[in-house]
Amino acid sequence: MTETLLFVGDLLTSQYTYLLVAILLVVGLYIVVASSNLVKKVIGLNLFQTAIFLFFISAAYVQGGQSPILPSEGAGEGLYASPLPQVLVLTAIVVGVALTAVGLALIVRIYSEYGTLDEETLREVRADE
Amino acid sequence: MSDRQPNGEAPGESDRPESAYVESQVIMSTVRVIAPFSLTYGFFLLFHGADSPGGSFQGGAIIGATVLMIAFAFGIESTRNWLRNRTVVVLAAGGAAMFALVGLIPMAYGANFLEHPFYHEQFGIKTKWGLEAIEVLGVAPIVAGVVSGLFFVIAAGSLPATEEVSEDD
Amino acid sequence: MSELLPALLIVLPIIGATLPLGVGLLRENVGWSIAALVLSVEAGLTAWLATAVYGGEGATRIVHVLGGETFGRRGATENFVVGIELVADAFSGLMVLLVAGVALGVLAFARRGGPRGNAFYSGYLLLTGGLMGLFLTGDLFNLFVFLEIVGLTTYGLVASDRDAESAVAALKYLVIGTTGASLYLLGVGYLFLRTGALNMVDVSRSLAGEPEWIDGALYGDSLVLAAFGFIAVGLMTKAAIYPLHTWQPDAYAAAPDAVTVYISALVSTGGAYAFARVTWTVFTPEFFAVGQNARILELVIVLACLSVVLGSGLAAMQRRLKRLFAYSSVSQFGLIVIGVCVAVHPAGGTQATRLAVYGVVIHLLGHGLIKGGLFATVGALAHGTGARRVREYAGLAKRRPFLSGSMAVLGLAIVGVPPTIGFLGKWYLAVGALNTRLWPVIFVVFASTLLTLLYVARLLEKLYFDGPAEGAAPAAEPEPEGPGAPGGADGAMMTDGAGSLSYGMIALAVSAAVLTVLLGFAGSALTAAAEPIAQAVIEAAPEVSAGG
Amino acid sequence: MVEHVVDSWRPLAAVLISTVAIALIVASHRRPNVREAWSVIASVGKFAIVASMLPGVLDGTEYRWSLGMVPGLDGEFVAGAEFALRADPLGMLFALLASFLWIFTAFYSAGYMRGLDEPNQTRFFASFAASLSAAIGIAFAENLVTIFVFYELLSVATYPLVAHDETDEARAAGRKYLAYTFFGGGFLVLAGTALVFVLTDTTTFGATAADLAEADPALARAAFGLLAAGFGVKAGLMPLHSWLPDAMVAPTPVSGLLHAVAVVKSGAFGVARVVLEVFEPDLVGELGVGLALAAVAAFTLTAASIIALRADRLKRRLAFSTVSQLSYIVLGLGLAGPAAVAGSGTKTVIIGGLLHIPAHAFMKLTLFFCAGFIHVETHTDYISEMDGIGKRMPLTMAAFAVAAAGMAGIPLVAGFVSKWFLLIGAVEANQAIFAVVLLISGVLNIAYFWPIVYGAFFESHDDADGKPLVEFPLGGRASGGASAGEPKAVADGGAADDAHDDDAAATDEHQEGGHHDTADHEHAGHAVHSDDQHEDHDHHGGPPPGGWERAGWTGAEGSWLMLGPILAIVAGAVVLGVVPYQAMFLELIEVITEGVVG
Repeated sequence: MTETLLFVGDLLTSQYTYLLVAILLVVGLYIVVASSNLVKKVIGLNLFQTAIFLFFISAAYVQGGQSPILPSEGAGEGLYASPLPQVLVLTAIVVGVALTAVGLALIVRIYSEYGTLDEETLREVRADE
Repeated sequence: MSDRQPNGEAPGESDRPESAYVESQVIMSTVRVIAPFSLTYGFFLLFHGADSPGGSFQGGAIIGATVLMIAFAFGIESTRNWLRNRTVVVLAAGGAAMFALVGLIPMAYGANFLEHPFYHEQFGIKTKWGLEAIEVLGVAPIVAGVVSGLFFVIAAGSLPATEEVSEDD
Repeated sequence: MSELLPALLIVLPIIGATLPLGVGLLRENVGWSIAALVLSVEAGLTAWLATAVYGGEGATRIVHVLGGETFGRRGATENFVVGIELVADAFSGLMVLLVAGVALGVLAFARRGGPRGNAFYSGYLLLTGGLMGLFLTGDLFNLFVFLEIVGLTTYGLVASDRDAESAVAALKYLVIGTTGASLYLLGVGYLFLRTGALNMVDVSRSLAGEPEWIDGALYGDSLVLAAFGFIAVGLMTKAAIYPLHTWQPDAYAAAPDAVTVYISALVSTGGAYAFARVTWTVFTPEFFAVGQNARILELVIVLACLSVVLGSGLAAMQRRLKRLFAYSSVSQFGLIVIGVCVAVHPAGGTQATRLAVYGVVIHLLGHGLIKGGLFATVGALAHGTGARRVREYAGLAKRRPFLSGSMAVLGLAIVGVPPTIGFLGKWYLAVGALNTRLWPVIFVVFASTLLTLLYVARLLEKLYFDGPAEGAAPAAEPEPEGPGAPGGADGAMMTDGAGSLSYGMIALAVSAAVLTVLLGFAGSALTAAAEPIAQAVIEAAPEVSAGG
Repeated sequence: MVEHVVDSWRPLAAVLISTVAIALIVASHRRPNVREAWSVIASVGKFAIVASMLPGVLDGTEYRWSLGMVPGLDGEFVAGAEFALRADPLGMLFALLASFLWIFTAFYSAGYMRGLDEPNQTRFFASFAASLSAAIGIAFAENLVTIFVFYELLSVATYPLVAHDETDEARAAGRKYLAYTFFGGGFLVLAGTALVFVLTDTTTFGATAADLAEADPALARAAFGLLAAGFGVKAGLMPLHSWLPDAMVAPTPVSGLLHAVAVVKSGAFGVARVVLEVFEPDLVGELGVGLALAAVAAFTLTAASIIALRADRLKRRLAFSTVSQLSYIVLGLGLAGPAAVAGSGTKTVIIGGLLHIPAHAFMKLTLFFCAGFIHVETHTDYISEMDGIGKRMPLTMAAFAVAAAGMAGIPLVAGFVSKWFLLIGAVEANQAIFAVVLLISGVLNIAYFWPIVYGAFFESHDDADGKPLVEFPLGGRASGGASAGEPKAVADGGAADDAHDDDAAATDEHQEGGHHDTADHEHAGHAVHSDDQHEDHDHHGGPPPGGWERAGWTGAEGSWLMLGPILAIVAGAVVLGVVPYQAMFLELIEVITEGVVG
């Protein structure tokens, strides 16, 4: 019983970001699944992706590390946060932006054709066509 | 930069009756003030990406955002007339072509793709400039072009769907 | 010189993608010719790469490190790669050939039938570049980026014709596809957290506990287990395995015919290839031999078996052809995933692994070819006679003998009638499964012949033995439900569809059928090509070349 | 006799000659005469090639062709199995039979097709040629994988023939045919082949028995069960036989050559390969599966004969007779196991089983051709309408009588010789029970053939005595008011078919008159007594009002294009019965049994 307490304590004190990641993941996925409004689905998708970015960034955190940029002169010394996850997140953000853009473009096309953003009414409109 | 009347009264050459798009004075005046500064900030981020936080993606995004800001303030149509579809496409396509070009030149000489140290040995150009070329000529135009291009397409989306530019990410 | 090829194969289409947009400003409808030019050069490069890979005895592994030596393997960093490594080995060599061939073939189809416009062809070239990258990359995160590029351009292409039906399908595909890819990214994040490396070969060496800062193999580590779970779910969404397949029928049915041919042959194949590559090269059979890990594998096998059975069942119930073959893809990819899992299952010996690897490689290649050919035939028939539903196929054989003939040959190939490549794939999967003595899986693999027969026989009977008298003559007037019908896509196609059957379409369909039968006899060549992969999986020593 | 293998292209030529003919047939679809000529030339050519290999095979040389002989290919079709054809004695037996009988069938089907001017004749002849090339491929296959390749191709090639008429009934029969054959081939045989390959790493005939003996007996039995059941589907073993009677909806040349000779014999031939060369009799006896196979065959034997008694439609009765006669072959092969265990009688039992392949082929083909000829000339399909037909078609009915006698095992016709060996072999292998079963089935054969022959010659249409087994429902209750003697064939207006009470199969109603209505498919619960679907097409069966007019014995009864093959084949049956040794087949079978039992 004690080491679970320790684990939870440690989780809440130093690894709270991973907890936040888990929450954001679930919330994002829930929005994607549960919301019937198409735009909200895309928002949920964004939330889901942001959780993953947070996961990578919290993995890159180094206690007391500077930002991983070489000063123009002299070799950078001292501790610095690991650059690789940050670069990955940068690319992942670009991907996320692109996905959101395409999703919204499709939603605009759907709206201009069917006049609704709600999934249920959309299904009815398409069903009886 | 745009010599037209600020309230978006585009001259009659656009065939559709121009919806009198009048943005409130506050927004138009603030945008008129902020726009130049945000544009220069974008370029600052772009050029100083090598040794301070920032870089081509953020710089390009801010430049694109500035264009969007102007469009919100002065009407999408007028901004579209000012920023021809041609320039948006050239920005996006040209950026991608430049990125690939910079990457391919070393390959022409047998080195690997995007091998910047090669420039140093071959032409004496410091590897830094290879990176800068990628940043300034490649990624930033792509991002700026795509952000503003896509905005105009989506804005036009509510009208009969015109040519949809799938962004080159 | 040949190690530059992998990078060139990816960059060329991406540059090509910018040309239609650029040139498009000057002249209209120049997209097709640019695409044809770029893709023929691409096919040349692919052939050169294939000879480089399969030229010597046994496949040589061509490695290209992006960014040159500064990012390559160096003694200082435990021989780990810092940058992205593009790898053309026995497995990706074959798949790249498939991509180049299908890309050119679909162009022949799209000449008359497909969507026009420069944006379409720039998306088409971008998709080809993304697929090349997907098959050639040796880096887990890079695989995610290429998965997303392929996904993005596929959403764009699915929605590329002018009606809202395809926009809804594309959006559905986007939401499900992105969730899948993000889960895969999460899995890669877990692996990166635990092993500190992203290159597939380095991750598998770290998992095996090779570097000294990792004490003992990490196969029992909970992070690694979670990573496999996320990666498996993510990639099964991309390969449309049963519970996660719902996007595929809508996307295939709503997309224009040329796009359906392309994505049915390659995009899901990419997902399944990625699953096979990660399971074999990164997790290797050792991972599944430890403790309860085989249970995860059995869960994946159960899903795949469900996918085979229900895919065929759903396919047999469909009335529209494109949905029918979309569900058939779900079932066939179930078979492939079964093969992947059987190859690494602890119950099977080296013989099971070797045969299952052959089965997966050949069925991936064969299914891509057959399914592309089937959709080309369906598209050609739709353009020629306007028939898109099974009942409208009554008595078509007499009016379109060549297309019906190729439909028959390809249908029988997917069932697994012998002299075709479909039979080869199914034979090796079946014998591989038999070696593991997992009887329920064996039953499903053998029963898949009958299950596939359910919908193929129905089609053949309609084509050949159902007189046109009863079937509504579909040719002249569009479907009775009026143009705005849910078959909106067909409605749009219908008007310009009837009569615009080009020789390119017939040539594509017939050549796919002929190639399927010819490859049926090339069994030994295919297994020789797949032998190095099997060897690598058996020795669980990834084919790392000692040098940089 | 020394057995050495010669590499030669002839086996491949034998298979491919009719594939080439397909292209020519399709090319000349506008000129029927040329098209029929191609079929005949292909059949004669195929027989010539096969016969050219016969002398070599008789004195031990075997002609082998493999994919490896094609320059550039290394022959390995699938890991561990070559795509190879080998003309060994067993293969020669089946190939010789199929190609020889195809010659007559080519003529006969030309006459049949023109007699009824059927639609889609080009597709008919093309798929006919395709199924023959697949049959010869099965005969010459050298390993289980190659035989599976051709086994599947045979299913695919014969499907268009079954569904030829494009009526609902034909489509249903086609669907059933595909389901059964693909279940048998695609599922069972493939599973059996894969299991044998896993157990022994090779599938070549003759090379697998040693390893199978060491393999775990449960898996070996499973492999035998899968293969025997897989091939048993096409050999019409009882639980899997019901596609055969339904396939009778196909044109008669198809029912004749394919469903009496090529397709069903390929199933029996497959069982022979499995018993004699994959498992070899000693292992079959050891595993005890031989007895099981023989038991299934014995059951099929009797049950099919009993069902045949009740079938009123001639082709349906012949179909059930085929199901039962095929089980003679499977019985003979099954008994090889117990005989090997008992140490005596293996050779005679195998000779009996294998000889019945050609014997039954000749006889059954005659019977089917007679049925087809009657249908073409007088459009009668029902036995109750065939009383007194001997006057109208004397030669045909004479041939029918001779062949029927042979089927029952009466001496001087082929059937007797093979049944003789089977009886002796069964007793020698001290399995006397099976000899008794054979005798009973001989009696049953007479029971269902003699009424036809007797009715044809010794009765005229109006005073023919009733046929109790066919007309009265089992359980003896006479159906409402129909007096026993007077058959219902009213010439003019059609009697409305009364409501079929569902428990008993009521007297078969004959819809007369010109109106075309497909009989309602009466789905009687018990499949065994399913009533005949009387397909009335658009012309009525039965004799013309004044009874059959007399046609002399000189062959004025119909076109010689059909009568010729009938007489030739029945002559062959008699020759096979009178001088079996000179007629090649028995000599060939001796060579086979030498090779197997040694």
